[in-house]
Amino acid sequence: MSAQILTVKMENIGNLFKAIAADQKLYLPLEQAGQVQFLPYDPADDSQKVRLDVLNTVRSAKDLFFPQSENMVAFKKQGKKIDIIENREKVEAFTVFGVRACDARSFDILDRVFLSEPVDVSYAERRARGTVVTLACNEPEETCFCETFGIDAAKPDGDITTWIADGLLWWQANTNKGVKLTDKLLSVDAGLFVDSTGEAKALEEQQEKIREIISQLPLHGLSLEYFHKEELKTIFNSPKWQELSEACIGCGTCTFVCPTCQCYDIRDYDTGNGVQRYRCWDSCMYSDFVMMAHGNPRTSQVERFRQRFMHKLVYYPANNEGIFSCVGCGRCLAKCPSSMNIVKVAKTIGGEANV
Amino acid sequence: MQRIGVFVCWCGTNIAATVDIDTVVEAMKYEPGVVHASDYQYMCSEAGQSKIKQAIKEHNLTGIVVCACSPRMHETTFRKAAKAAGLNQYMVEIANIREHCAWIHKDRKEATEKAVVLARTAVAKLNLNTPLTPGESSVVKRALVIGGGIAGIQSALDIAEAGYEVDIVEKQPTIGGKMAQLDKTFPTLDCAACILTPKMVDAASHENINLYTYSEVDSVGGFVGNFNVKIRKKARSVKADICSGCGICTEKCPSRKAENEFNLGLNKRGAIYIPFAQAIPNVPVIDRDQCIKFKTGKCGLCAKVCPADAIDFSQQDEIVEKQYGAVVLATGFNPIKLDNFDEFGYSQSKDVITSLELERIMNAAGPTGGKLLRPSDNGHPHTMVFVQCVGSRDTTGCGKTYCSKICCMYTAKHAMLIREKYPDVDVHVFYIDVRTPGKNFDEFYRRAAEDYGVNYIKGMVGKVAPTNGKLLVQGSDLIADRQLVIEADMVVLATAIEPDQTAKSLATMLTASIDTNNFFTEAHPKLRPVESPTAGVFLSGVCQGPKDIPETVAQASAAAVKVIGLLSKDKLMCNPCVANSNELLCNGCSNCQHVCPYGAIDYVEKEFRAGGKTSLRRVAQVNEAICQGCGACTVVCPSGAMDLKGFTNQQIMAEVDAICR
Amino acid sequence: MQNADREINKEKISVAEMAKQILEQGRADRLMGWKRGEFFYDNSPAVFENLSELDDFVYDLFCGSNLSKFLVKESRKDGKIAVLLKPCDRYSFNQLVKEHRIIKDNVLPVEIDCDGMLDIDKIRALGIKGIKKITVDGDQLQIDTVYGPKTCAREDVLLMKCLTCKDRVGGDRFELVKEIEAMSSVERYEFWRSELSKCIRCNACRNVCPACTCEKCVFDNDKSGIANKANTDSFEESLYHMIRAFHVAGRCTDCGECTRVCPQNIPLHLINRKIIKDLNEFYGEYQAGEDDFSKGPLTRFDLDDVEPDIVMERGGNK
Amino acid sequence: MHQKTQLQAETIRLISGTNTRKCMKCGKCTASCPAFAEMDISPHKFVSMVEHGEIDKLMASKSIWKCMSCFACVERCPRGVEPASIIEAVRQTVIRKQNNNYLRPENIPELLDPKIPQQALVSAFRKYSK
Amino acid sequence: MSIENKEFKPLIVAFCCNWCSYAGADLAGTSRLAYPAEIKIIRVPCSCRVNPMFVLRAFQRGADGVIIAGCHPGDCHYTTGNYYARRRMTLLFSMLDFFGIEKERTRVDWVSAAEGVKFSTVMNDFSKKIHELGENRRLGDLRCKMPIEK
Repeated sequence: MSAQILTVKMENIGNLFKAIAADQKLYLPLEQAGQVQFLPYDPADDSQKVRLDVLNTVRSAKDLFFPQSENMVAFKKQGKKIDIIENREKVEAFTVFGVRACDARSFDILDRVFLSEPVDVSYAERRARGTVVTLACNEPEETCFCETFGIDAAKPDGDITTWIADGLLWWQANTNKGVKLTDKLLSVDAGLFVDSTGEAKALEEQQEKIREIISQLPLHGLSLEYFHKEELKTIFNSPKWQELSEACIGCGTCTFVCPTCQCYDIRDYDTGNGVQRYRCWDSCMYSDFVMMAHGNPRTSQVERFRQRFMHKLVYYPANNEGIFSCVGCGRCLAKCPSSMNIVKVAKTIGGEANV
Repeated sequence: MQRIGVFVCWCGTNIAATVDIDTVVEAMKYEPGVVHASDYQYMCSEAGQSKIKQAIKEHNLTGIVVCACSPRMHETTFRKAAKAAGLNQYMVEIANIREHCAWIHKDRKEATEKAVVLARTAVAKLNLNTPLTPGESSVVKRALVIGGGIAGIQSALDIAEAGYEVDIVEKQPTIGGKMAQLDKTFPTLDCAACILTPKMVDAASHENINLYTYSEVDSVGGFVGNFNVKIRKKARSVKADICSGCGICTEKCPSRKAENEFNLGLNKRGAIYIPFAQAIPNVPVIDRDQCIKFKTGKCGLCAKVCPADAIDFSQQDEIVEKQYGAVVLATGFNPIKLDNFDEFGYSQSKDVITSLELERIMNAAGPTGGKLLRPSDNGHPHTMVFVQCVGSRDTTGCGKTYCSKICCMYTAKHAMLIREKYPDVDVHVFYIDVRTPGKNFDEFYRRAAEDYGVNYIKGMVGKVAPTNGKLLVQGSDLIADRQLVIEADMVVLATAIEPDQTAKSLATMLTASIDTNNFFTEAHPKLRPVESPTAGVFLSGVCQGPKDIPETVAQASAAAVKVIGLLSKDKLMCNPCVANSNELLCNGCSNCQHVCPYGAIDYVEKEFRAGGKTSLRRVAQVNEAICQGCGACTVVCPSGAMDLKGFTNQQIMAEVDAICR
Repeated sequence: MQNADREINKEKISVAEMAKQILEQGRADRLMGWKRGEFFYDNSPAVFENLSELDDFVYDLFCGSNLSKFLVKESRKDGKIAVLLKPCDRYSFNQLVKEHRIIKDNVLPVEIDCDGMLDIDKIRALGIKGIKKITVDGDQLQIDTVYGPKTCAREDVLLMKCLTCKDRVGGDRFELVKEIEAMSSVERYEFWRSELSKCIRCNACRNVCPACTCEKCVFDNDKSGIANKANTDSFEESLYHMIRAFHVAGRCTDCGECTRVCPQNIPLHLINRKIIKDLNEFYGEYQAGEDDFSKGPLTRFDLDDVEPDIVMERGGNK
Repeated sequence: MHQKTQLQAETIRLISGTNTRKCMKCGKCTASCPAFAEMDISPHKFVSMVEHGEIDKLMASKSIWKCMSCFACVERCPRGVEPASIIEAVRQTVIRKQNNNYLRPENIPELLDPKIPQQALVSAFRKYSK
Repeated sequence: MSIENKEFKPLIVAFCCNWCSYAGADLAGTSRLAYPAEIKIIRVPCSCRVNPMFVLRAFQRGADGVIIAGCHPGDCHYTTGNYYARRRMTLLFSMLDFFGIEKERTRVDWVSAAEGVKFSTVMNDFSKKIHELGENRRLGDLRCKMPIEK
C-alpha cells in the first residue's frame, strides 16, 4: 500500500466532504436531536452539524453494512396465483467517514460471519461498495478498552485512515478501495490535499499522545486470558452468572449498540397489498429470541444473559482462531440501563487475571 | 383454512338496482378462503335459504358470508339456515350491502365498489371465526325477594302462586312496609290496612313463601340462576317458634322511652314490642339498646311474664346461606331528612309534620286513635297549611332533583279527608304544579278543590315561624302576586321520598347499577323496565323510581312474571360472544374487574408450569353466564389477555385491514 | 402514602448500615439494593443474600435506578426480600402492589432518603470525557478526568426525574409538555419525528418501566397483531411509543425511568406526562401509586365527563 | 324579542351569573322576601321579567332599591336561580348609567341616624352609588 | 409517487356500536339519507370495545379518518360502556394531537338508533372535514400505501 500521507486543513474539511459526496452517499457523524449518528451528509443542508469530536456514535458503523431492518423479498397474490417479487434495496457505492478504530475492527468480526459460506448477499454487497474512512481517537474515554483486543486507537484500520493533528486532517489510504477514492478526489480537485509524506511529525506526536492516554485509562490492562474454549464448560457452569444476570432487564440495548452483534430475525409483514419479507436485528436478550415451535430454548434471563457473553467471549473465539467478538468500544458500558456489561462479566467470571 | 361460501342477495331491486351483483360475486371468488360465491333474488326466502343449505353441503363449507340487508334484520334467519345445514351458527357473517350501501348511494360504480369492500371485510372476519357454543347453566328454582313491603309481597305472592319457592327478606320485625303505615289510599279512599293485611296474611301462610323478617342480606355471590346469598337473621331475643304472640311482655315492659318508629316517633313504645297489631309475624322483638336487662343486667320482667317461656336473651345473629335462581329488589323508600329545610320549621315546632306523620295521626290505629290533634297540645286545629314539593325538584343539592310523584295525590287526599271529617278546618295547599296523570286522579284533585273547598294556592312557602303557639306561614300567591301570611295550627310538608339506604350496598353486592339518586337502574328504560342490567335481578316498586301503590303492584307482578319465566327454564343458554381470558397472558392486574358492569370477572390463584418451574399466578376468569359481551374489559387489559369471542381483536383488525386494503 | 408496614429510618443511620441490620437481624432473607460498579458511577441493582455480599453494597449519587420492578420476580421467590425504595420509587411499588404484580407479604419495603441522583450522560453531554472521579462540592461537582479537572453545577446534571421530584417542591413538571402543546401541529409532528426516528427499538424503556410488567408484551406476541422487533417503517417508530404510552396511561407514576435508560436520549417521559396532564385536567388530579388501592382514571368514569370534542379546542394550532 | 332587550337581558344574566330558565315559578322567593311589602315588583317577577326581556321596567322599579340583599330568596330557591343576584344586576345596570346614583353623598347627612352602624352606611353607599 | 396526482379519495373507518349507532346507520339507510361511500362501517358490540389500537391500525393501513359512534352517554346497552370509551378516546385523540397528528381525523359521536338523520349528518360532516384535511400523511405506514414492486 502506498504510504503517501496527505493533509487538508481542518477549516477546509467541508470541501473534502463535498468532494466525496459529489457522486456518492457520504455518511458522517451528524447530530440528530442531540445524539450523534452516522447519517447521510447533504452538502446543500447547512443545518447539519458534523461532530468529529464525539468519540462513539450511539449506533455503531455496523448499521451501514448490516442495517437494523431491510427488505428481502415480497409475495403478492394475483387471484389464486402467488408472485414472488425481489425488492431488496439496491446498494450504491458509499463512503463512511469518521469510523473509529474499534468500529473498524468490528467489520472483521462481522465479515467472518457474513462473508463465509453461505455468503450473506446484502452484507457482501454493502461491504464491496462501501469505503471506510477511519479517524483516530484523540480523546479516548474511560470506557474504552479496545487495547485489550490489540486495536490501536492511534492507528485505526479501514480503507483510509485519518487523524486530526495540528489543525490538519491527515489522510492515508490503506487499501485499493482507499487509493481509488483518494485518486478520484484528486482527479476532481488536485488542490484538495497537500502531500505531507515525510513531514508527519505532528501526526506521530499525536499518535504518541493517544497511546499515552490509553495506557492511563482505568480499563488498561483488562485481561481476557481466562476465556478460551478449554474452559467452556467451567465458564458455562459458573454459579456467578446468576448474580450477574439479576440486574439485567432483558432489553436489547447492549446488542443494538454493539458493533459486533450480528443476530437477526426474518419476519413477514402483511401490507394488505402483499406480504413483505424483511429481516431485522434480533437480540439474544429477548425472551422470544430463537423462538421455535416447541418454545424457547433459553427460558430464563440468566440463560439468555449467559448466552450473549458466552458467545462474545467463548463460542465466537472458539470458532474464529481465538478472536473475541468484542472490540472494546465501551458502548454497552455507557448505555446499559442497569450498568451491567462485558467488563463486569469478564472480571467476575475470569477474575484472577484481573485482580 | 376456512372454506367460505359467499351469497349475494339482490333483495329484488333493493340491492341489485344500485349494486352490480355480478361484480361482487366475481370479486369474492378471489378472496382468501372463498370456495363458492353465488347470488339470488331473495336470499332470505325459503328458496334462498335452501340454496345456502345446499351449497354448504355441496362445497363442504365451514362458514358463510351473506351479503344482504342489515344483520339486525336477518342474521338470525341465516344462522338458523346454517345450523340446519350442520354448520355452527356463529360461522355466519353478514355484509350489510343494503342499508349501509345500496340504499344510500346513487352512483352504481361507487356502490358496487363499496359492496365489494363490505363483502371482503365480512370474509376477512369470517376467516378468523371459530365455532361458538352457547354455554348452559342450571337454574335454582327459588326466588329471593328483598323487601317485604307491598311490592315485595305482591312479587312473592305471584311467584309463589306459579309454584316456585320464594323467600322474603325484610329488615323490619314485620312485613308490610310503608303501606302498613298509611291510612286511606287515593283515589278510591279505601283503607290501606284493609287491603294490605290480607295480603300479608296470604304471604305468611303460603306454603311456597318463607319469611325472613328482622333479617338482612349479608352478601351475594353467584349469577343468574345460581345466586348464593347469605342472610343475617338478627337476634330477636324471642324464640319465634314458641311465642304465641299474646303480647303480655310488651304490656309489662317497664322501659317506655323508645320512640315508636312505626308511628314515626309520635309516641313511645316498650323495649320489647310488636310494631303494630297486625304485624306479621306476630312475634315481639327486643330493642337491645333500650332494654334494661341488656343495659344493666337487671330486669328480665318479660321473661318472667311470658307464658310460653319464649324470651331468649342469649340469642345470637344467625347466618342462613341459600341459593336462588332470581332476585327481586323491592327495597322501597323513605321520606328524606328535612335538615336542609329549616325555613319550614320542622325542627322548631311539633306542629310542623311530614305527610307520613299525618297518615299516622289520621290512622284509627295511630297514636291519636285517628283523631286530628295538634301534636304540641293535642288541640283541635282550625287552619292547616300543606306545602308541596318539599325537597323535590330541587337542583341546589339540598333536596332531590326529581319529582316524588305521589305527593300531589296524597296531599289532595289528606286535604279532602280533613275537610270531610272536620269541615271547620281551613285547609290551604301551596303548590308549584299539581300533577295528576293517572286514572281518576285529576277528578280526585278537582273534587278536593271544588267539592271540599280546599284552598289551592299557586306559590311556595318561604318561611314558617312558630309564634305564640301558632305557625305563621309566609307564602306567595303568584296569581294574585302577593305575599300571604297565614296563621296556621298545623303545617304538613309533602316531603320528597328517596330510596332506602340499603339500595346502595345491595347494588354493590349484586352489581346492579344505581343512578345518581340511588334508584336502581333498569336494563332499558322503555323496553325492560322491571329488569336490572344484571341478569337475574329484577326491580319492584319505588326502589326503581317514585310510584304509587297501583303502579308498584303492577310492576311487582311484572317482575314476578319475569322471575317465573326465568325459573321455568331448566337450563339457561348464555350468549357465546363473551369475554375470554387467556390465562397465559393474564397479569392479574384487576383492570378488567374494575370496568366490568356485571361483575362477571373473578380472580383465582392458579399454578402454571413454564420452563420446568411452577409458579402461582393470579389470573382473571370470566363467568360466561354473567358476561354480556360488551368488551369493556378487552380494552383495559394491558397484555391483551382478555378478548371477546365473536369480536376478537384479530377479527376486528382483519376487518380494518380489509377495508383499508 | 400507605406505609403502615414500611420500614422508616428513624435513627438516621446510613443506608448501608440499615441494609446490614436488616440481614443481620433476619428481618428479611434477601435485600435488593445497589452494587458498586466498575467505575464509580455504574452501580447495578443487585440482590444481597448475606453479609459478605454486602461488602459491595453502595448507596450514593448514582443509584437512580428504580428497584420496584425487580420485585415482580423477586417477591415470587421463597423467603422475604427487603427492598430499598427512594421516595419516588414508592409510587411504582404501590402501583405494582395495587395491580397484584408484587406479592406484598413477601416484601419488606424500606424507605430511604435521596437528595437527587446524578446523570452520567448529562455530564458526558457537557463534553466532559474520560471521567475518573466526582466529588460533590456544595452546588458544584469537581470532576477528575483523564484530560484534567473539570467542574459543573450539580443542578445541571441531575437525572431528569430528580428535577421535578414529587417529594420536594420542584419545578413545573409539565413545563416542556406545555411548550410542545403550544407548538403548531406541524411543529409537534416534526419534533416527534426527529426524536422518535432515533429510536432503535431496544425496548429498554419498556423493560425498565415499572408499569410494563405484562406476562407477555403485545409487541412480543405475534397474535396481538402489532408484534414487531424493529421500526421497519417510520409509522412503527411512533406506534410503539403511542401504544406503550397508552398502555401505561393512568398507571404511569412518572418515575422517569424510560427517559433515564433511553440510549438515544429520547424524552419519552414527555408522552407519559402529557397523558398525566390530560388526565389531571379532564378527570381531576390523580397520582398513580399514591396508594395501593384506588382505581385509575381509565377504569372509572363520571357521568359528566368531558366529551372528546374538548381536544379540538385545545393546544397550539387549534 | 327585540335585539336591544335581548341584549339587556343577556347582560343581566351575565352580571348575575344566573340562568333564569331554571325558574319553575314556585314563588318561594316572593314567599321568603322580608321586603315584599315595599316592593312594586316582587322577586319572582324579576326572574320572569328578565326572562322576557322587560328590563326597562325593572330598571325603573322601586323594588331594586328596596331589596336588602338579605339573600333569603337565594338561600331558599330550590332551583338555584338567585333572584337577589338578578336584582343586584339590575341595580348595577342602573348605577352604571351616568348620574343615576340612588344615593348621593350630599344627601347622607339628613339620612343619618346615630343608631346606624358605620359599616352599614358604607355598604349602603357602595350599593347605591357608583 | 403515483398517489400524488390522483384525485383524493379518502378512506374512512366508522366503528359503530351494535345497539345504537349501527341501528342508526340502518335507519339512515332505510330513510335513504345519503352519506359518502368512502365511509365503511365496522360493527362492534359497544363503543367500549373499540381499542385505541384499532384506531391506530386503521391509520396505519391508510385510513384518512376514523370515527367512533356509540349510544348517547347514559343510554349504553351495557349501561357504562360508552363512559369508558369517552375517556379513552378523549385521551387518545389528545395524545395523537400531541404527536402532531391532525386531531380532526378522529371523532367520537353519539348516535341513537332513532337518529338516522343525525347519523347521516355526522358522516357527511366528518367526510367533509377529511376532504378538507386531505390525505393522511403523518400517520400512515408507507408499506401499506405503496404497491409492492421491484
